[in-house]
Amino acid sequence: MNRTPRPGWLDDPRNVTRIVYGLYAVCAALLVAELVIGRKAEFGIEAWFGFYAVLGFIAYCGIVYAAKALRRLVRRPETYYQDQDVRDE
Amino acid sequence: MSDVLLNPGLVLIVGAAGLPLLRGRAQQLYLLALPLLALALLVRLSFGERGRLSLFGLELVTIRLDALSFVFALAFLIAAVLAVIYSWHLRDATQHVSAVIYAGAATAALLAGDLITLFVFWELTAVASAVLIWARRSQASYRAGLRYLLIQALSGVLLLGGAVLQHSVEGHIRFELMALDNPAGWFVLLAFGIKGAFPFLHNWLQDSYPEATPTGTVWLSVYTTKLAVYALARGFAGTELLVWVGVAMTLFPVFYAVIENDLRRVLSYSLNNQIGFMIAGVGVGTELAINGAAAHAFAHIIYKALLFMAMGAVLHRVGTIKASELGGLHKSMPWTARFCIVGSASISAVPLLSGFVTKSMILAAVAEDGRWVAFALLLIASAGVVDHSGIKIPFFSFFAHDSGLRCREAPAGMLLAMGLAAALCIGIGLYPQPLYDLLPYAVEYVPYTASHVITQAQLVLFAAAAFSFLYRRGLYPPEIRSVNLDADVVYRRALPYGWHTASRAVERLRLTAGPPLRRRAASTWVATTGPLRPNGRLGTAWSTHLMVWCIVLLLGALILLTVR
Amino acid sequence: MTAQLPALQVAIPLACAPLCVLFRVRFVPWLLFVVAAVGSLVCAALLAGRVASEGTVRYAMGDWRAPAGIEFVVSAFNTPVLLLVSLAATVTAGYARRSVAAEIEPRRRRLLYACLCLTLAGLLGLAVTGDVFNAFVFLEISSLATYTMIAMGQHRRALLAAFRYVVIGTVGAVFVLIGIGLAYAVTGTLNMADLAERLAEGHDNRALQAAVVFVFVGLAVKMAVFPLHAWLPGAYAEAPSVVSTFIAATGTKVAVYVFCRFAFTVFGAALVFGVLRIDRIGLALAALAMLVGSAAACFQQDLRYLLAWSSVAQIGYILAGVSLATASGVSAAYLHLINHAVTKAALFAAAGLLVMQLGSVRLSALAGLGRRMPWTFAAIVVAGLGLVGVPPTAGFVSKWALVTALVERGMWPVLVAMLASSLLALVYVGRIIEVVWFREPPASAELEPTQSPATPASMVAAIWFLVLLTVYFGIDPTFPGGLADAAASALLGSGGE
Amino acid sequence: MMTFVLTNVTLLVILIATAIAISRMRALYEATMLGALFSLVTASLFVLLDAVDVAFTEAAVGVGISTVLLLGVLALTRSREAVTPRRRHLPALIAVLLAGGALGYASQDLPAFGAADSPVFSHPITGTYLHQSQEDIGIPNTVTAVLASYRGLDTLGELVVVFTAGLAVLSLVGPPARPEETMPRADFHLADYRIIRIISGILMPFILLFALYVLFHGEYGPGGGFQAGVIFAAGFVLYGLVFGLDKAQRVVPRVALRILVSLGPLVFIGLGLATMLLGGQFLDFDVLDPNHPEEGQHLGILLVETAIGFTVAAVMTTVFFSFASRGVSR
Repeated sequence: MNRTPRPGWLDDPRNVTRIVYGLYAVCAALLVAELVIGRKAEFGIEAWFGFYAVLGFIAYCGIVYAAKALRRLVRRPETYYQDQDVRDE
Repeated sequence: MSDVLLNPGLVLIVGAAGLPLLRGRAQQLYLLALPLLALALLVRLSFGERGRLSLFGLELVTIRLDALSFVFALAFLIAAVLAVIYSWHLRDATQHVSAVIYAGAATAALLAGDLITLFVFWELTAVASAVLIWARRSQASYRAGLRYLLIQALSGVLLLGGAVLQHSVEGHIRFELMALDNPAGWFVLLAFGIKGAFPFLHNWLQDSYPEATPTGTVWLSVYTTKLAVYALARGFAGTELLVWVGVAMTLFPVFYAVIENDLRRVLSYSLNNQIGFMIAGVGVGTELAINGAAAHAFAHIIYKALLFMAMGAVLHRVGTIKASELGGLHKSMPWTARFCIVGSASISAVPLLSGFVTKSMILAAVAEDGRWVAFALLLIASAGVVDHSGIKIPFFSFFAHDSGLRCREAPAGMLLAMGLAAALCIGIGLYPQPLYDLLPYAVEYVPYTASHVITQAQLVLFAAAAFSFLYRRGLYPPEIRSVNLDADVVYRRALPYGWHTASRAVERLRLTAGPPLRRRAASTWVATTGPLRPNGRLGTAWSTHLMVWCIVLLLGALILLTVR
Repeated sequence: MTAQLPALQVAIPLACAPLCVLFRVRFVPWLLFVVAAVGSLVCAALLAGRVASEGTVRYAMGDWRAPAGIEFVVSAFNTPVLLLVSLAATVTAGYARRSVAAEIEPRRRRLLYACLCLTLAGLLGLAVTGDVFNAFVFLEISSLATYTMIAMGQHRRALLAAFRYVVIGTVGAVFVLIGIGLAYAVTGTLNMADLAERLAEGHDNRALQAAVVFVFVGLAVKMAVFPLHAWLPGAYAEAPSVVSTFIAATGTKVAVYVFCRFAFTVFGAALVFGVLRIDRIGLALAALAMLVGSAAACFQQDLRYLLAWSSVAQIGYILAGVSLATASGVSAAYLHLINHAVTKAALFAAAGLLVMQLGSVRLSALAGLGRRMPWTFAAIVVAGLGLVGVPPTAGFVSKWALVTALVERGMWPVLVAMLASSLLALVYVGRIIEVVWFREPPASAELEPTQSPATPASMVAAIWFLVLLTVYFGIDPTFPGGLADAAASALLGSGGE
Repeated sequence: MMTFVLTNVTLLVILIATAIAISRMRALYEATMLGALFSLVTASLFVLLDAVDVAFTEAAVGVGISTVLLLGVLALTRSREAVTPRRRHLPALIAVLLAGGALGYASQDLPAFGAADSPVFSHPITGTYLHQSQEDIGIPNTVTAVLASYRGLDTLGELVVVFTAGLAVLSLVGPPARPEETMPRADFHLADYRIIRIISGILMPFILLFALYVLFHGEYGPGGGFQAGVIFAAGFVLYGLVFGLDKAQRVVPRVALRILVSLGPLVFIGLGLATMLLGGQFLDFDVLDPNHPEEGQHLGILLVETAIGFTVAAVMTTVFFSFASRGVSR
């Protein structure tokens, strides 16, 4: 994927930054490729330029934020079920 | 009669009996030989029905081999070989025996041509796999295993009920496409739904898989749910309901996976979500969709096993699998990390890997069928897959901040199994045609079009970019030790809690009227089961007085009730 | 000589009993029991062959033609019982040598063997006789001998259990006798075939109806039908291992057969199930027995008590099949009777072996022993799965037959009770498995095997013979299924034989 | 007719009164004695019903030997019953009413007492037993004919029941103690009374002779093996009571008792097997004397009665000795 796990090399934060910027560059390249090569689409909205890119980004952020909200709802201490289990003994 | 024994599943089940007799190296070799033998038998077996038995006038077809069952059986047995290699280091005959029986039972269930045979092996998978959970020998795993076994047994009972109903309504017990216009179909669908982890029936999966042994989870991840996918594809292909069940299944586990701390539980949620894709495909039910579901199941078995193997290896070496305690392991376990990344990329459907060539078939089938809402929701779920399985699993275990944990690389057997699985992932991704040739229907689908590659790469990489963006801004939810409520809260907490609350309310009501009910509420369980306990009113040795009294009462009751 | 088989069937074990008392040499009483068991097995097998080829065999005692004399009747409905009882005796005989040597003090051994012979003779006589009063006499012989054997258990609790059984069993026997007396007063005859002929009419005779009720209640005690089951857990769990193995396989089962014989071929199904509707009561009690028995088994702390309570539930299954009074129901009951006898005998035999080696079968004492005694516990697990009804054990086959029979008559509540009971069975068998294989052995050294002798091969062989038989009957149920079907059609087909 | 009814009613009233008295009694010695009275009244009722054989058995067993055995047991335990909780009285009463009600309900449809057209009288086997037996077996007492020949298997069964009871006592209480193990006459000092000693000494031969008479006269009048065995046993019990267990054991040693206990069933079954070997059915006495079947029947019945007599006597004596030696041993 986007990083080679070579021990030591990743410990340097600058290298990590480099990887991240590399990732952004590849993303940009893909948008350019879509412009140049073009693609098929089945539904109306899907045909818009950069639909998949935007979907990927937005959906991801949406999921993460939704999950954060969910966490507020469902989070319990790790021992939540344990006392229950003990009592049933 | 004798061709009953040609069943590859039966080879495993019967062969497992020999395991406890062997020790050491001989046991290992025998263990490896069993799935290979079954594989050879499966490949040499021609399509058709055989192994007919007659039981109380019921016609059983114990082996029905056709394209659909063949592709699943092949995947099951390949996975069995991998899992055996993976557990090469293990010296625990109990686990080996139950794992092999489990694999054999699942394979035999695939081949079942009637509901009774299916039920028999359906229950056998449940019992054998429960042992894999118990084999971890902790209190938590014991309780989780018990819950697992109960719900699996319930599934079996429902299936049996469906079989009986079908026999009484339609007069046969063949397992073929079923209709939902009679109760038999609903019973069977519910049975399959439990094993397939439908929403609200799913919780046994996330509850039990993380409690199994490191190797046991690998076995578990392969069989139970995929058996359900197969059964649904066989019995309920094209059922509209399943499309929406599938879509729901792809979506809701995603959120849980983001905030879950136990990485094997993350994988369990991810497993649930992947099953959703397959079930949606089954629900669409076109040739392309069924092909997609089968192909995706095949690929999924391998990369999901690979991911569980990697996490199992970490658990084996480090002793914990909580994301909040891991990190930086790529220095200690470089090969495990690499294989894990291959698996993660596969499940995220990165081009050139197996997920890419199979999942897209399902999406294409959904789109072709004109279901754009489902299509959009599945795309969103795909972005979620990138998060929890594609990034979260490898990132928090092998990278992220260095937790300071240092350990040895995984044992050779584990590495070999992971390597083989990774090679299969890459092989299928690069050269999908052999897999396509195995599928139930002729395949015209071409995965590698420029359009497809670009769109999929955009989806995946922009999702990854979003992750790096959020993570570096500190917006990504941190890993926290916690338990997250799921549907299991209903039976693990809400029901008992509701009971306590309700009884406390009643107590408050009656506080003025009589003695406090609080103690009674607390000891309700004791009170209801008390009479049954060895010293309880019913369970104790009755006095002769009471016994004689019972006889005479029965006599009197009978005279009054019956004689006229 | 083959003409004399029905008499020899009972005479051989009966003659062995007094001989057991006479001889002092150590192994002779055991040898006599072996002779009795094997002899009766041979007789039963030959008789079964004759019945299959020639139909019903009748034997007039003392050459007095019935109804003046007593006759023995061997037909399809009792050959399964004869085979079962004598087979159980033969396996028990193999098992007995070492087990008795370990559990019973030398002075009492020959008495125990004599009582085993007497029980065997009594049960066989009960199965083979065609005369109602003679049936009562054999019932007394088998019951008395059983009480005596139970009292020989290792603990003082055994005395109490035996005493309880004596009291309740005697009341049951008296009820049977009252029923027989009433039937005699109404008809003037004691011969079963003759009775059936004379009872075909006049169903509204109140004395006759009371006779049916008395016989049913009396036999319900011997069958251990809930709520008359209370003698059973103590009796099975406290008796010497040989005894619990033998009577768990045979005692209640023969009582069920006797009930079938009385209901279908003496009083007639039209009276018992048509006019009196004993079937409804039977089904209700059966459903209760299934639920209560299994639920109580879940809470037991002692393996043998657990098994005994499970027997209470299993009797419920059998009674449910009989109470349906259809061919498929009775056939299923017979099948379950055979299968459960084999399974439960295996379990009690295994428990006996554990008692001998460990001194106790409290579940807490068994923790983590699965690895140390794999063969014994593997047998318990396989047979336990048979109790649950997991395929491919015999339990599955007969439960399936029972389910089919219940569905046929539309008895949904009983079906639900049965499925619930099976789930509970899964729980109690699961408890055994969990304790034995997945718990750490207790740390204290005092729970080590008392003198950890080598496991006696004869006992293990007997246990595994029964276990493999369970599995075999599960895979290929043609033999017991054929017997059961023939028995059901013999009972229902001709009405009065 | 009137006197007959009156007698019956009176006896029944006595019977019920005795039963109620027993159920309310806490002192067990007294209850035992009243139990004997109960048996005696029952025996009288049997006589009135013309069932003389049954009456004889009831008198010998119920009044005689079982009372002695109960007393022997009481010597080993406390002689007062623990008090039953009062709340149990009501359920017990309901139970009795239910069972009695069931029987009473059933008796409504039973044939009238002594009716000539009742099924039992009109059934052909009654005729067979009453008339045909004179030709087949040729002994005047049809009860003995039915008992020993027509339904010989039942009698064998009953003998085995007695034998099993003996085994039960042997296994529970243990065999009688050896004479040297018993403490000399700790409780039994009746021999100090000269009158008792001499009278019982004189009585002994007569008791045994009477037992033999009952045994061999069974074919012609009331009596037979069971009654004779009990009378034998009564003789030994009396001897043991008066002269002490050790002396009694010198008369009938333990080994002899053990052999005699098993001898009866063995002879009976052996006789059945012998008839089989001679070509007949099991217990078919005709074949014992092929030329004269009735002679064969006589012989068979005699052997059977003797076997019964010996075993019953031996079992009863063993039971008494076992209980009694529990009291005096150690």
